[in-house]
Amino acid sequence: MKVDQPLHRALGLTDGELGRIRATLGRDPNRTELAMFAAMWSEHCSYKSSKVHLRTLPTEGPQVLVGPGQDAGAVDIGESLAAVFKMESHSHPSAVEPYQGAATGVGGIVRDIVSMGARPVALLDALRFGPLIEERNRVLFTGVVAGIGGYGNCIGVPTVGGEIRFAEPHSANPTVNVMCVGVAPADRLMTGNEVRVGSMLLLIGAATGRDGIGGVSVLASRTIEDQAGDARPSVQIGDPFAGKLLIETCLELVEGGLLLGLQDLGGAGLTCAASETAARAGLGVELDLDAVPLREAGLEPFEILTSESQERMLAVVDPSRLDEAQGVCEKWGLTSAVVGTLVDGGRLVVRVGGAVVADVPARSLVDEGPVYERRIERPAGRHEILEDDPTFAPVDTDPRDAFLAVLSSPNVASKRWAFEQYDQLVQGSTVAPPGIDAAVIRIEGTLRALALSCDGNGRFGHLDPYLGAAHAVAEAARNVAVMGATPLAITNCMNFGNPERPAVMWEFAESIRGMGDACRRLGTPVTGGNVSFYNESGASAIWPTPIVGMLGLIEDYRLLVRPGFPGPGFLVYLLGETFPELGGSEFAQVVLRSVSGHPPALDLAREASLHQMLVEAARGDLLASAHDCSDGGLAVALAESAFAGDTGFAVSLPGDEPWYVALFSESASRAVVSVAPEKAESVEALASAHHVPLSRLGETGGPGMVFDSLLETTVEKARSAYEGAIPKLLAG
Amino acid sequence: SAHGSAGPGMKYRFRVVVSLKPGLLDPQGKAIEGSLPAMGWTNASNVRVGKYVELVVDAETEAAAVSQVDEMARRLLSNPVIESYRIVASAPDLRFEDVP
Amino acid sequence: SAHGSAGPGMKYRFRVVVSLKPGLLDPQGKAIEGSLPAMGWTNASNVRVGKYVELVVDAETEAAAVSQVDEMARRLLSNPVIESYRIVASAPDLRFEDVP
Amino acid sequence: MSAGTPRVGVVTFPGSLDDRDALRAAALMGGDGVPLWHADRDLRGVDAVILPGGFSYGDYLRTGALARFAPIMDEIRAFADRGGPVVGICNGFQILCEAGLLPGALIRNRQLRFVCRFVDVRVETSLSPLTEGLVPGEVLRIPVKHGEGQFTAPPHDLARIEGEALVTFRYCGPGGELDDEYNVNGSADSIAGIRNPQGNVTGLMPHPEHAVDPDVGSTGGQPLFASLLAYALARV
Ligand SMILES: Nc1ncnc2c1ncn2[C@@H]1O[C@H](COP(=O)(O)OP(=O)(O)O)[C@@H](O)[C@H]1O
Ligand SMILES: [Mg+2]
Repeated sequence: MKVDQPLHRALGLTDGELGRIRATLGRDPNRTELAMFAAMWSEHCSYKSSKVHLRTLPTEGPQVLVGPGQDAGAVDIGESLAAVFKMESHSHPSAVEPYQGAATGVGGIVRDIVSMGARPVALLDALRFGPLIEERNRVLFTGVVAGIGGYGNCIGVPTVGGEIRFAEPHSANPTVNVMCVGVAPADRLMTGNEVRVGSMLLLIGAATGRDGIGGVSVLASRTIEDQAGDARPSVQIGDPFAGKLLIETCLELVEGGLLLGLQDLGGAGLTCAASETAARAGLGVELDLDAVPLREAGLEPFEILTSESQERMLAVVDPSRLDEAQGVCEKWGLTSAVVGTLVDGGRLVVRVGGAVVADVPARSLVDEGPVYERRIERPAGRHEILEDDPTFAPVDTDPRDAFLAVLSSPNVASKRWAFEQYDQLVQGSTVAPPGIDAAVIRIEGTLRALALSCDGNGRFGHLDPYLGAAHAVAEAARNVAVMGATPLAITNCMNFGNPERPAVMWEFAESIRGMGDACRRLGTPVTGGNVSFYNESGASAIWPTPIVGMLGLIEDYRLLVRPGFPGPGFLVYLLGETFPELGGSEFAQVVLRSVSGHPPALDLAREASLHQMLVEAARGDLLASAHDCSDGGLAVALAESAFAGDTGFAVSLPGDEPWYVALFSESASRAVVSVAPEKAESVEALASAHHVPLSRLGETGGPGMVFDSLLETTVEKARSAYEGAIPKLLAG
Repeated sequence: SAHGSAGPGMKYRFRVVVSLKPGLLDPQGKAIEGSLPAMGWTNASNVRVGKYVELVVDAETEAAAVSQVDEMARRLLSNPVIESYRIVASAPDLRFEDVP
Repeated sequence: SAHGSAGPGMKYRFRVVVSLKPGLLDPQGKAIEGSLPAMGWTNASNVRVGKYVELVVDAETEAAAVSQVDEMARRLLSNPVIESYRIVASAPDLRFEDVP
Repeated sequence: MSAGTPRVGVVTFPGSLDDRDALRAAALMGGDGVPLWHADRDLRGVDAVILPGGFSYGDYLRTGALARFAPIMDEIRAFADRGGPVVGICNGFQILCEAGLLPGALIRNRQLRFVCRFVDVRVETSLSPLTEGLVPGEVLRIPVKHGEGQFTAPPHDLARIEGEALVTFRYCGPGGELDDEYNVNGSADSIAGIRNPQGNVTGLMPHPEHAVDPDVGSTGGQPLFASLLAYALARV
């Protein structure tokens, strides 16, 4: 950061924004106030560049209990229970310090869930890195995975799913998105609407230090230059042990009915938590910084106010319950201190030694931040990329080589190396652990279960941001539907470059449009999410990376359908149709070395009826296995079902497309199912009732993978390619 | 590599201490400190936990050995973003026991 | 506790080094050693990784402080089954930087 | 509490994670799960004690190093001295070693990575609260999930552990065969669990409490809990 520029600019505020602050206050802000506005009006906290687009997303539905705006969204999952879920990015810190960056990302998203009064029951992580052939990318990948495990494993929340993709544009800027899911009685969700005048603000947990000072405005709203230097002061160390104690403390406080409200301290720290609490209640708040427990002496007021020290929560307590509440904190060995009181009048007044150091309207920080209609411009040269479609390129590769090459491509290959480092089992509810389409978590004391999936397709998004985002929603929904779950709602994380560049803003707007259309048509409203801009270094931005976190519901988890072929003698069907669509496919990249052309088309009506059919088939116990057909196409879907069930197959390819289209086209709205012969008729009837095209491919059984006369290999051989790829790359 | 080709020189023993930069939270130190009173130690404070690495380097001159260990400490043993390191060099073949 | 009642005495700073007993396998040391050649260092060996703890003890005499830290190191900071410890005591208020 | 229902205490330390799971498993297998709190000095009249998995005190400094100083550990030591059955699972195993109730120690996995995986373990002796009813050689499928589960001990201790047949479980292949490829964390002699010479205290890295309910994995933990309940009952 340059020293010669005015303070407000150094803090990331534009001259125009400073003018706004002057107008609001009717005077010049002092340093402390300026820092508070800078933190709250940063892109990270104010969504000033994305707001106008996010508004267009569908957010309503009978299942939605809490939509965007709260710390996390919540949906009704029956039996008067709510599922609370949210996804967040921690890419910038992770690029600087992979282990701690990822670890603190987990800590942060977990506290978002806890602040709704819900017990975290599952974590998922969606990751993007540059190719593993480069050493730095290996360091980032191994560090991030270790960090996610290091925190998640230590707090007793199972990490049950996620996805990992590798692409050059992420070499300089890895993407680290973490999703957390929690469960709470629907009538006990902490939405803070009981907060009233006289309520006390109880700061619980870690002492406040100089952590992430300016982190919000420096780390999240500025592009990271290659030398980590600039960002250093803002890197934080996670303390998962304190995090675990904080979870148990807060849940005991909530269950004991001791709280009126609960807020986590994330971006903009105490300033954000206090002003949001006040603004939501239409009240003001008096903060006393002398009461804030400090980790080190000599913190300035603005540091205490914007510190992002981890493992802290702000509880709103009625004075009559204060002693009880602090007793619970003590039981768990956590410090707690009353740092403020809710008052009439709507102002946020901060005192040190009795003297006022800041006095601003709470709403001005929270709701009156700037909103920008950034310029949008479709980048040039897109026409050429789209027209250069690999679907019609000549292919001279041997089918078997192509098959093994796609299976061992890091994007397709097994991610076991990563998810084996995560505790998938703690809490005893993991019905379906990582490794298949969606993770399934049963709800204690019921037969219900949640199906969870994270999806995003970088190449599709790169070629067509609208389609890319729509496909992400469709695939995520398909991933839960194949297991028999009804897609309920999504959270998301929108990872993009610099929004001040019209081309990036175009990608963002298109992605939001695609996500919105898909969510409307598939009946999965958006209950919350997170936007991460400035993911670029120099001129190179990441591919548009909208990540979708899907939540699906299964009424009876005993009817869950798994992707593995259960044994010999089952009929194998392809649901849906395969079109000549190799644009942006894994095959095109791995075998034809091309990332161009049109991504597969997406007919949302077809997609929706496929999901309905799959869910109905599961309810009727008609399917022996089901697996969605996406990355790597039909060939990979068949292979993964064979691996999961340790059972081979013999199939012949449908249609009269060339073999590489039939095997590797990534046409949407497809699934591979296996069916017991006696149930074949019912399945075929159900398919036609839903107008889902269906073709019989062959039978399960034997140690081989046989695509009629075209290619043949064994489950063992294919499995070693699939399982061995990433460990081999990491061995360097 | 250049280092590799450093013929059969002297053996130099080193100790490197890697610790979190001041100001950064040290969860381990904090947890230890928090549990000391229960064990009857109420008079201990400022507990910080770091890493300690011993190694032997084969080089022609002590200067060469030191500069190599410095590079190793910076690139491999520590993460400069959050940690700082200190090298305790010791004369050829000196036994560690002789160094405080 | 006895220690607690040690009135407002002197502050003594200590460093304790905890390392695996010789002969015991050190997975971290082994891993570091394994990764050295790839980074171009073929002349480093005998890599062992240990722990390093800094703390301040409040006591009336240095002897009292030392004997307390010794007890802490034995009972808490190290696991006698597999580890040994060494105390680096330093005079009152001496800054760590002054100790090698 | 019916006379025939053994009370199985499960201790919650700050940072314990699988305590709820152990309580659930004990109940599912026909016992009474009794929550115990680290700061208490009261075992609430339980017939058996489980130190559960997790990251007590974050596993900072060393796994189990801080937990062993908890007040309830004095009671557990006394309970063990009276011959009461004490079982340490994962972090509980690490705590028992730190407390000196079991020999040896557990260090970082050989691969230096946390590992969560279903593994096969071979029963080595029936002289422990977990294996009384079982036949040595029996193979059980149970998950492990730990970053510091590599069992180690100085040579003479290890010789004694083997000599006195204190090994209760070893990592093995599906057929019970021992091979380095099945040694999930590089433990000495593929040791997955051990007991004390008296045979009433035992610890293991695998998680039997996560292997009792077929809906969420394997059932390899059932015989171990059955054995523990019978063992406890016999001493009520
Ligand atoms: N980072 C990760 N963390 C946990 N599980 C992961 C991760 N990456 C991939 N997985 C798991 O591996 C399996 C395959 O992932 P993916 O290829 O994205 O599946 P799909 O193509 O069906 O969406 C899924 O079960 C997923 O949950
Ligand atoms: Mg996916």
